Amino acid sequence: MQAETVLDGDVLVILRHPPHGSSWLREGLDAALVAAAFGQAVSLLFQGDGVLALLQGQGPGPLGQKGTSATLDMLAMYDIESLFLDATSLARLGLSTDSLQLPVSPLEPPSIAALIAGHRLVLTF
Amino acid sequence: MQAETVLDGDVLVILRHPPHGSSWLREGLDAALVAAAFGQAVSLLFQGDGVLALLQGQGPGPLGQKGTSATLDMLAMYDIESLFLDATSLARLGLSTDSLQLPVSPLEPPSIAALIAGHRLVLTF
Amino acid sequence: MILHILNRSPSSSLVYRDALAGMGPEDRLLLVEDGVHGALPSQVRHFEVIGDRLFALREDLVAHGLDGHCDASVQVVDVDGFVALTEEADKTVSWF
Amino acid sequence: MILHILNRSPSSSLVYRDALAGMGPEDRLLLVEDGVHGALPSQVRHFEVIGDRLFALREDLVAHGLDGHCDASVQVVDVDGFVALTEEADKTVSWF
Amino acid sequence: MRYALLVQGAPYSSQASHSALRFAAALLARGNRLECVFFYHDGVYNAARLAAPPQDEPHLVDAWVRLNEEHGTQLQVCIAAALRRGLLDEREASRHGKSGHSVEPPFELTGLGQLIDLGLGVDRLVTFAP
Amino acid sequence: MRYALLVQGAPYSSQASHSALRFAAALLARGNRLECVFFYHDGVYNAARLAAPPQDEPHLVDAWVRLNEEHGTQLQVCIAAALRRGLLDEREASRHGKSGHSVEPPFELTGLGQLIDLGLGVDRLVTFAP
Repeated sequence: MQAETVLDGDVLVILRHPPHGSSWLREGLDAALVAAAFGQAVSLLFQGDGVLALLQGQGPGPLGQKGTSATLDMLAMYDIESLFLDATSLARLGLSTDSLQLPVSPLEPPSIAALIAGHRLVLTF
Repeated sequence: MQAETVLDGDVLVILRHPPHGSSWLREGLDAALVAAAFGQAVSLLFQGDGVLALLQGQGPGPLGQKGTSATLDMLAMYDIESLFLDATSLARLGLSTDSLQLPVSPLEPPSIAALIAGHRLVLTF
Repeated sequence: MILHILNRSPSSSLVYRDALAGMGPEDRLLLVEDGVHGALPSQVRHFEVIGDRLFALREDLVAHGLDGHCDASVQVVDVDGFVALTEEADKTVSWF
Repeated sequence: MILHILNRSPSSSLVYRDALAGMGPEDRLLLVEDGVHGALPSQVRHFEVIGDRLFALREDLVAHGLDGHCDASVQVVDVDGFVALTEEADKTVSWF
Repeated sequence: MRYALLVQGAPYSSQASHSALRFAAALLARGNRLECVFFYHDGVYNAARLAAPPQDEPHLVDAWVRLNEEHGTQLQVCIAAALRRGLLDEREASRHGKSGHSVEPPFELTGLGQLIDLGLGVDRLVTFAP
Repeated sequence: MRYALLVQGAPYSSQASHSALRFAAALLARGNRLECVFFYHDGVYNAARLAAPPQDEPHLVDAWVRLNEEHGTQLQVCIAAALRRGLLDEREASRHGKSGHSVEPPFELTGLGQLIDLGLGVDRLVTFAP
């Protein structure tokens, strides 16, 4: 974690679900994009199996539908640059940040609590 | 487990969800009742948090809706008398068969597999 | 203080780990719906790091027949108390 | 032989324990949808009791970007192979 | 205090709607105000106007409507989540060339931006999920 | 072999419908027959005739209808689960005094007994749940 990591903002969206199996991830990302489009400072926290949303090399769904990988690439365009993940979740899955498609700051529990405390609105998906 | 426990039949309904939080338990019990009404030999297996469906003294839901406790009392009327539970699930919750509203045979894993193998149709809820 | 609300039991879902990771030292955790199974003596050990900041909703305990099975370390509140907890909190976070 | 189908990962749900309890010595377990996370090297230990009777659906592995992350002990089948497994089985049981 | 609720669970399938309605009654009884209930994810199914539950079960759609009539609580449904799931008001139905509609007032189809506005505008937002 | 599928997940919210359609195509390609898809629990939402997904997403209702047209697969919806959730065909809508309907052929509202008949009658029943 970089020393200068900023843990506050307006809206924090916590993404706990992986792509494809449910629409939670996509609907959570939609909420984040809309909040950013409305001019709010938005942060994302990937937690639990949600960290798998960040894996490189994801493909389309069973009926050819797009995954969320392309949406993640759009985050910078919406000025969503505060991207965090729960380091414990990633470690439990035996993965490292090297296999992720975006630069995301790993956080330990005290910082996760600070992140949640530092945002006016917290939405979990 | 009684020595004479019969582990086969036509339809086995596995109930893995507790009452109230979702409609899985109720919809699973409905499937069991319908199968019995159609003359099939029906068995029930309570597993995971589904064993909590058997607890004595359950109340109505948040808006006064009936729970599933009354439905359990109707099972005998439908000739559903092969009632089993996963003994490991019950033990994990720290409960014993004394706190249950119905006599149900506890099964260990080899018998659970035999129960599943012994039914033509297995539905999980 | 933030009120965290959990509706899944540690006996079936691991989401409680993420909820605990998100809790600050003053935060409170309320068990509701199927989450009240976490108040069973066999399950409360999963929440021991938060000590006496663990609550459970009485109406859901009663609905599940768990009224008499609840661990003594859990603070039981009714739905009026649930609202009071949200009034006292700066905000709420739901885990599911 | 019965084909058991699991669509939840042991990293978030404990339903895999019930599925394993229901498996006979010849039964097979197929991981599908989010369940394919169970094929990660960090997760397969949860399934070690069933040895080489663990399968995972290729299309879902690919969709999740897990194609190169799958443990060597897991037999990967495509959806045609999924159908073949159901043809060979006496019946199927889905766990979720 | 001014509250809003976010409901993400389908009625009947999950307890989310029941819990939210119980919470709504309790917060009103304590003298708070409930500005709005926002329906997202499978929560949008709460707006299905044709719901016909058995008579001995709570009628959730009616319970939401009563909340609107008695307390002025707005019932806002995320339009993107609703269209995918077949929940269209008259306007959307005609825009999509479909005959008939499945959502009617006081439920309003609205953008997700409303959820963000609400979440930042009220004193407390409480989420009820499946 | 003769197959039937049991779909218990809502479209768009869960992968169940997508997985079931993919499996259906694969079993047919292997020369099997798909007698019926039975929709129960939140799976009944697959029958919502007004579903209007974005154009770049699969249209699940249409995909089910095609399965019926091209392979004669019956699309049966549990009537008790459907009524609670606001899914009524013309007959049920008029029986319940509602104007409009949300389910139309080839989807048929039917009793849960059909699921049991199917499960015992076909060679393989495969469940796709959320």
